[in-house]
Amino acid sequence: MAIAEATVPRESEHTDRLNHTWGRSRGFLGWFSTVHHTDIGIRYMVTSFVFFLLGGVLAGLMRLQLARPNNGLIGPDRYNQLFTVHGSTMIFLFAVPMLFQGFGVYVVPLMCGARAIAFPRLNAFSYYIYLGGGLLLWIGLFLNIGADAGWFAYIPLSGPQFSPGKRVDFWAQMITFTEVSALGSAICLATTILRYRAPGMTLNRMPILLWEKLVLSIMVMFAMPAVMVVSGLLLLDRLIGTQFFNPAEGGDVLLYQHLFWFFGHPEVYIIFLPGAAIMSTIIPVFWRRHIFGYTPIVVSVVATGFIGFGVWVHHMFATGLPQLSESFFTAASLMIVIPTATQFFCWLATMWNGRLQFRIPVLWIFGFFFIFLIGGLSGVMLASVPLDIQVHDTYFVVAHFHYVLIGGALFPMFAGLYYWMPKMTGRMLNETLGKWHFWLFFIGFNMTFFTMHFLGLRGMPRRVYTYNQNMNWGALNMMATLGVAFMFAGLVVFLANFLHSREYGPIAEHNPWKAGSLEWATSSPPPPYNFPYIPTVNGREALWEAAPNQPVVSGIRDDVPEVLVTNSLDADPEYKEESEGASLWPFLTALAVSAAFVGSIFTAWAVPIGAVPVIVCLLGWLWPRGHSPSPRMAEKWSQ
Amino acid sequence: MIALSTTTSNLTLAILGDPYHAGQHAALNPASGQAAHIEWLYWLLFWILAIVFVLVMATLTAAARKSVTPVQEILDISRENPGDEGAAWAVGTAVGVTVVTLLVVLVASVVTGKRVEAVPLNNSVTIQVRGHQWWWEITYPNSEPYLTVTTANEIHVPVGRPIVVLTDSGDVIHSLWAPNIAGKRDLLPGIPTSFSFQVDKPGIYHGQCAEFCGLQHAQMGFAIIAESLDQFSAWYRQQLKPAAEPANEAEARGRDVFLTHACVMCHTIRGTTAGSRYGPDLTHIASRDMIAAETLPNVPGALAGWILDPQGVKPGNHMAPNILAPDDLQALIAYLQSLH
Amino acid sequence: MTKDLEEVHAPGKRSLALLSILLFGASLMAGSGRAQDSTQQPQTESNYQPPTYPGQIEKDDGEWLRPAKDYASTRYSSLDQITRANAKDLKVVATFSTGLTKGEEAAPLVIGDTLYVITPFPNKLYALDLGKPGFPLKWTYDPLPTPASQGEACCDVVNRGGSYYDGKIFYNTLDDQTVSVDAKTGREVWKVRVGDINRGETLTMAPLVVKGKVLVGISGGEMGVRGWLEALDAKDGKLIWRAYSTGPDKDVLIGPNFKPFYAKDRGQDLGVKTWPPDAWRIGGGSVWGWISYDADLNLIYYGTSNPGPWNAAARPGDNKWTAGIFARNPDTGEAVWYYQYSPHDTYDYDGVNENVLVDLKINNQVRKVILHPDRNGYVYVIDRTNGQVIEANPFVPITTSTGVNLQTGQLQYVADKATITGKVVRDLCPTAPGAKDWQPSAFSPRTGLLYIPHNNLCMDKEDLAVNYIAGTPYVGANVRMYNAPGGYGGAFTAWDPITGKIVWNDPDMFPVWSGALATAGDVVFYGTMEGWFKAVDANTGKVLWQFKTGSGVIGQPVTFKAPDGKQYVAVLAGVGGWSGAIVSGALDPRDTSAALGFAGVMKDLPKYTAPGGTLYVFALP
Amino acid sequence: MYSPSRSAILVVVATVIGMTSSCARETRILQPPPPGQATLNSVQVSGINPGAYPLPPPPPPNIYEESAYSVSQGQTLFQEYNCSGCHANGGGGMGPPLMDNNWIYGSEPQNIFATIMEGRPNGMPSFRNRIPEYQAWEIVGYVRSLAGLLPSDLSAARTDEMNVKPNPTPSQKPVGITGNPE
Repeated sequence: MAIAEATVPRESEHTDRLNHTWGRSRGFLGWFSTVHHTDIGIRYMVTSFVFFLLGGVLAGLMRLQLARPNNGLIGPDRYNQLFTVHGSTMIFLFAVPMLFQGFGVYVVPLMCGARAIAFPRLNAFSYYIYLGGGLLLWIGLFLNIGADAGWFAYIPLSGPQFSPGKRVDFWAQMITFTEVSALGSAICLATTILRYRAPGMTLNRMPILLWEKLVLSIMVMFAMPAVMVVSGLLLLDRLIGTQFFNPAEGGDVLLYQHLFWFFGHPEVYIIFLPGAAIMSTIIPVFWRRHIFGYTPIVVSVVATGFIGFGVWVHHMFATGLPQLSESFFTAASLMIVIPTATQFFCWLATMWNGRLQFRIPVLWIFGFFFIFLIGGLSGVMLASVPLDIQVHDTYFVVAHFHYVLIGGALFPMFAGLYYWMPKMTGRMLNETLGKWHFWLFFIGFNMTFFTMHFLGLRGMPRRVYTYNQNMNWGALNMMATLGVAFMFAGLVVFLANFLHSREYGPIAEHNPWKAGSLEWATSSPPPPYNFPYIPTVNGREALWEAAPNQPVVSGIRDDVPEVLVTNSLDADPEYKEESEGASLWPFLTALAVSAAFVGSIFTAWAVPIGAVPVIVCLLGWLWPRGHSPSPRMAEKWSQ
Repeated sequence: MIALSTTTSNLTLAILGDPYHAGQHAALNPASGQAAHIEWLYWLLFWILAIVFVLVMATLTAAARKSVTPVQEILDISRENPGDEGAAWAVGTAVGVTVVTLLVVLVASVVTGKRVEAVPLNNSVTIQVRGHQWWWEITYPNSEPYLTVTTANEIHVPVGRPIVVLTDSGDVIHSLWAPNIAGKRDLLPGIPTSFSFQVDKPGIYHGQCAEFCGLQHAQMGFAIIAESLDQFSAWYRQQLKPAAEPANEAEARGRDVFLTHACVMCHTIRGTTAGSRYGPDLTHIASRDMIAAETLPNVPGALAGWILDPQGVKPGNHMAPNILAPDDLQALIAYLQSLH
Repeated sequence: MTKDLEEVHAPGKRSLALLSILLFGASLMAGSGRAQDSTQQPQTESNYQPPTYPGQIEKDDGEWLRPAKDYASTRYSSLDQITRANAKDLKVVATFSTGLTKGEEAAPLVIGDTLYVITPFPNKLYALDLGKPGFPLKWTYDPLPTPASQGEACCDVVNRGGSYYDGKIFYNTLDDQTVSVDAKTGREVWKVRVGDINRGETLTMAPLVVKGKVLVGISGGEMGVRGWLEALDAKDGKLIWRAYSTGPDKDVLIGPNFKPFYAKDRGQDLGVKTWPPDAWRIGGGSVWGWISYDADLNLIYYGTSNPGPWNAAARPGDNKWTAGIFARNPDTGEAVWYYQYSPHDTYDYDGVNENVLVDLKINNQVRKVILHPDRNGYVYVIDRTNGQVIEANPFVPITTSTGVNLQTGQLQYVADKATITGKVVRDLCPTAPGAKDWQPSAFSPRTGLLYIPHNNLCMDKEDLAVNYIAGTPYVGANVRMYNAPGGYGGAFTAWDPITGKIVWNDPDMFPVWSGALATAGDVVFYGTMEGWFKAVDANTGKVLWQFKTGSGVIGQPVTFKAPDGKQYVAVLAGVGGWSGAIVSGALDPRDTSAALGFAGVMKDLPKYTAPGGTLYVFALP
Repeated sequence: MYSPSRSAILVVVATVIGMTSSCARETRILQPPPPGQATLNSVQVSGINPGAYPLPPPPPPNIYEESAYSVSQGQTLFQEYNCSGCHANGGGGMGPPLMDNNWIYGSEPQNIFATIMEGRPNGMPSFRNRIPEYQAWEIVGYVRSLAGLLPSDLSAARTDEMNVKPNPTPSQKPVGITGNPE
């Protein structure tokens, strides 16, 4: 049977009105006032990708410095800023914004078959706040105010006595920015997933990607407050001399680590789960069958969300905690392997019984399996206390988490980019260049990071700006540095491919991969209203299981931006509500908030004074406006 | 298993063009029971995980080859999914096997943990290590206070005797790590902890700070010098003595230089009026192999370079550059070299 | 008088003492429960009956030859013209300004018709003619000490007075010189340098002349000195013997005759073995306090100061022979017995306070004892023949120790009050200046009471990494002090040495930093840091008369009979010293660690007094 | 539609704004320049100017008091070299307080440098040859920050030691012998 074609928009007065209703105004202001999730989503992706490249440049510089023993290229002061900003950028400015927010904000409403994301203005606000945080950190770096206490900025090194100046304050405030942003997005996504799903998309028909985004959003809501608290307390200690972390006055240096890793470890899964989500989405498409083990996978994802909060102490084994608690956290850390393994097996089973059609994303899927597996297995080693205290804080760990994060997030990200780029740009990417991109990056990556396992076992600690000749680390380091060249070459190829195809690539059909989820049920790129008619769903892969004349929802007004709100369990239509339209207020509010945050680094007065414009902006944002009344209940469905 | 594993590790490293040689500073080259237990655990896990990796990769390749279809236009989706029952069994079994494997790992890990901590503490030697930016203050506390020894960066231990290490930090968090001897232990300000080990093979084992601690984290090294009980006692007795009196003209002048320049503001030489603890205790500096936290050899040339331009060698460290007349410098070095 | 004092005095002394104890208990309920069971409370005594004094008091010719009046250091004068009845009529008869703004801690000396005033740095000696009205100035002697020495004195540049012997006045200058001045002419007889300011050594104590030997002790326990006491020949200042407080036995003059009462003080070279290698060379144990002399036993008694540095982690061990008391033979200097009040002293408790030699009937048996109110909070009653501790009772609230074990003589420290490097340990009572610092107490044989001017403070202390740089302080601690429960900073207390209880207690908002004077008229004199010079009833503590001097009183009051046969009372006013440094040194109390932690609790002192040294002489009209 | 050039503009603008605010505060002078001849007599210690026309005080040569790192180094050295032994944490003790506005020998950096290097007659030791010049300048910076003579963002809000000072120390105007309030 053919993939449902029912809802592809056709030019009509209806679509004209929708265009007029949902379309954004052009020009500079229009750019700042749009709140549409496809725009915001793409902005997240582009911005975070730029940060990814910048962070990569820093990594390259570090590798150059480490290529030879006693290398004098970069001094310790600069080097400390390099790896701190590199780590912070990759975690806070790239991984989460790209995979959780970027893909989430762009894809989720489309997959739900919704016309908009929930709370679109909050969503836009989150983006600008995130941008503000990123600029703060990077302008800081250029002004020699680059954070230099490591991406987890352990106290007391990051405290007022041992980190003079404003460097750490910039870092801590950047945390505040990005966490505010992530929380905002989490609320938007969770609400969208729970209330905006197309009729018929009951919970057990929900695409796994939506499940993962839902779990993610909830994890974000629990994890981020911890790190906001810890960066807040750090700022208070540094700026107004509170004693939270002063060991002399009874403050506790380990409290900081507990709080930080209570966020820090879930963060790892917040970065990995979107990767898994992309896997579960793409594998069925290219193996031309339904995913195997929908339920086990969903259960695993939820389990990961819970267990992820119970393992943070394995980052602190070397602090000398009681053996019993160490064993407990070893057990927990091992337990979290099970759900991940389950997903692996389900994917393998899907492949085993599928019919593979080899396209570029498949390469990245294989790369993901290879690399993430190695990272996961070395992670099992790190869960074991005796091994951990040997390799903790060495290049073995550096190798491990690059295998996990690049394997678990970056490779799926590229798979996802190659997969959704046609939807976003309306053009296909070049497959030959794609292959070059993959192989250069894959080989370079393993050259660089596999050798680091050996360096770690041979006693090379992380965060050293140089090392002595007689340690025999030279050859391995040189090899690692060479690998970086390959990775850069790969990225250059990708950029060329992207920029070229964006203009001259072959036009993409609305559903080039014949995929099953709803984002493919509209044109590429989607119109500002996403769907001329809200689709309905009768299976997990909506388009694969759509009836020949799959009904659509009618009665949604096209003269006001209306969205259909369905209930959380069965996605039965409950009522229609008017979505917030384009507005400049989110941008202005973000500006005001950023000003207050940045100002507070220099004087406590910035908080009360800075609060005034924030309040003004919020008033402008929330000021009630007249709405054209619309019937609360959805009308009958038209066949 | 160990033998086999070592050969393979040699292999892997040979491939990497960096042959594993004896005495290499490495976690997999243990010189103590503790490190040996951990090495055993490492190889156990290494092989288990290697097998897992091979199995998964094999399945993946097989699945890919089995399922690949050269057809150009994209296939449609069939409603029924053949072979899912078998898959269900396979996945179920695989998960089961995973759980069992993890249990094995957990047990092995906990057992090893116990073995690592089970150091007999009778007639042990207690050593207090206090971390500073960026050097190690080493004290051998004693119930008889006049038998207390204080030194820096080079930890002498008797072979075959249990060593109890008390850790503490004077400023930020450091981490004490000599991979051949034992796992690392963080030195936390305000939170004293302790751990123990026992060195079996005599030798000099390099160690390094493993927790980022600021500008000179990279060159905050130390050495564990394991020697026979006699050698150790001899060293200990020597360390108890106050500094040697100058034996000749130059050394006497060197001491005057020391006591009338910035040296006296930071360093202790017992037996003289120099009693500052901001820097390492130099009472027996000549008895150490290295200086500047195991960064430079303890030879006149390096010593001179270090005294004149420490910031050139280790930017940001707390040793101040000194402007000394050449003959003053010569005398000072002569004096320092005489402090055995 | 000011409002605050009214309030402090209002509830009446005994009840207030009780009240303070209750308050303290309450505060401990609020505070850590552990501190509670380990807190020592002074007892009070309701109806006290003065016993008859079994001992002998040196015959009194109305002069004042040495700081403590007599060798037994009683500070008791048998002059009795000023009585409880007429004390209220006391009037100023003469004043004399020293023109200095530093702490005036010295006791004026009176020999014949001359009154001698010894000032803080620059340590001038003034002779006033008691024969003429207004006591005009006879002559001035200026030893010209080097100004640099001011930088080596830990706690203001004070001088605690001199001694008269054989027609000469002997006293010390801050820059380590001992001088002998002809009492008649003011001509310098000899002048010897006994120490080196470049090693942090200074002289602030009042020498005592015993059998033609001038006994001089060094100051600088906060500067890393190695403490000693030495005997100079009164004739020419030649060194006769020097006894160190740390180091090998031969330096400490410990020989075959050394018989300490307690086992913990016996052993070979304990002055070395109770220290880390060579730490004893800079280990403090200075001798800046008082010396007493018992002619019958031919023994001198003196205390040694705190071990250095304050950071105890730098000096594990008992740190012999610091913070204890030595009994020595004045002829040879050899030690006869020693007792350590505060082994491994972590709170700067010293041991230098006065040793009042009295005979007491204890368990129906008269014993030759030493009354010693120590900085660690206990009044020790020690058998001065052999060094046995007979009693040790707390006279202030104590949290750092739970008492003294009379079998072993060991002070029972509280484990969780032990100080730690890099950690603030809270609620340490008494403080570094102690329950009672240098300010000497007086004993009246008529009432049998010991009159103790003292502090009522607690502190938080953090030990710091410490560097010995010769000539600079060697302390290594952050301290902040605050008033102990009761809310007042100090008190003047009458103490029954036999029952070991407080008879009456006269609180003051500041530490009572002046010496005490007891007279046969049953009138007791002392001064407050606010500047009130008081005469109180020896039995009840009732204030009979008080006079507001120009500055806080931290000096030692004396009484004497002038050629005109009248009884006079003289005292030097002039705030300063450790407690008064905030005024004399114009310190900034926003830093509560200023003046080794004293500034914080004294932050109000500048509101009550200004510096300026003046001698006041009072008499009945 | 989306235009990356815009965010590029944002970056540039913000960077320019940032650049205009000098960041000497963040520079960390690890390798000290060779010791200059400290021009000790270049600032007067007396407040009287014959002819009644005071010379303008020379510019402070103290690059170290523009850098938060150097001020914090000065703070460490102030402890380690026992300055705190006499001057406590600025409140004074054996030595005069440094956090108040009373400067006996002048508040100019050169005055304080001279005080450290040459000592003062009434008890201040001379640290010449003992303290390297650049460290003395760092201490000068810290001492001046104690009295609020430096921008507050140069000095740490607290140390990792006992909290003995109200934070932040209120800034003060010096009326020392050199008299001219800054």
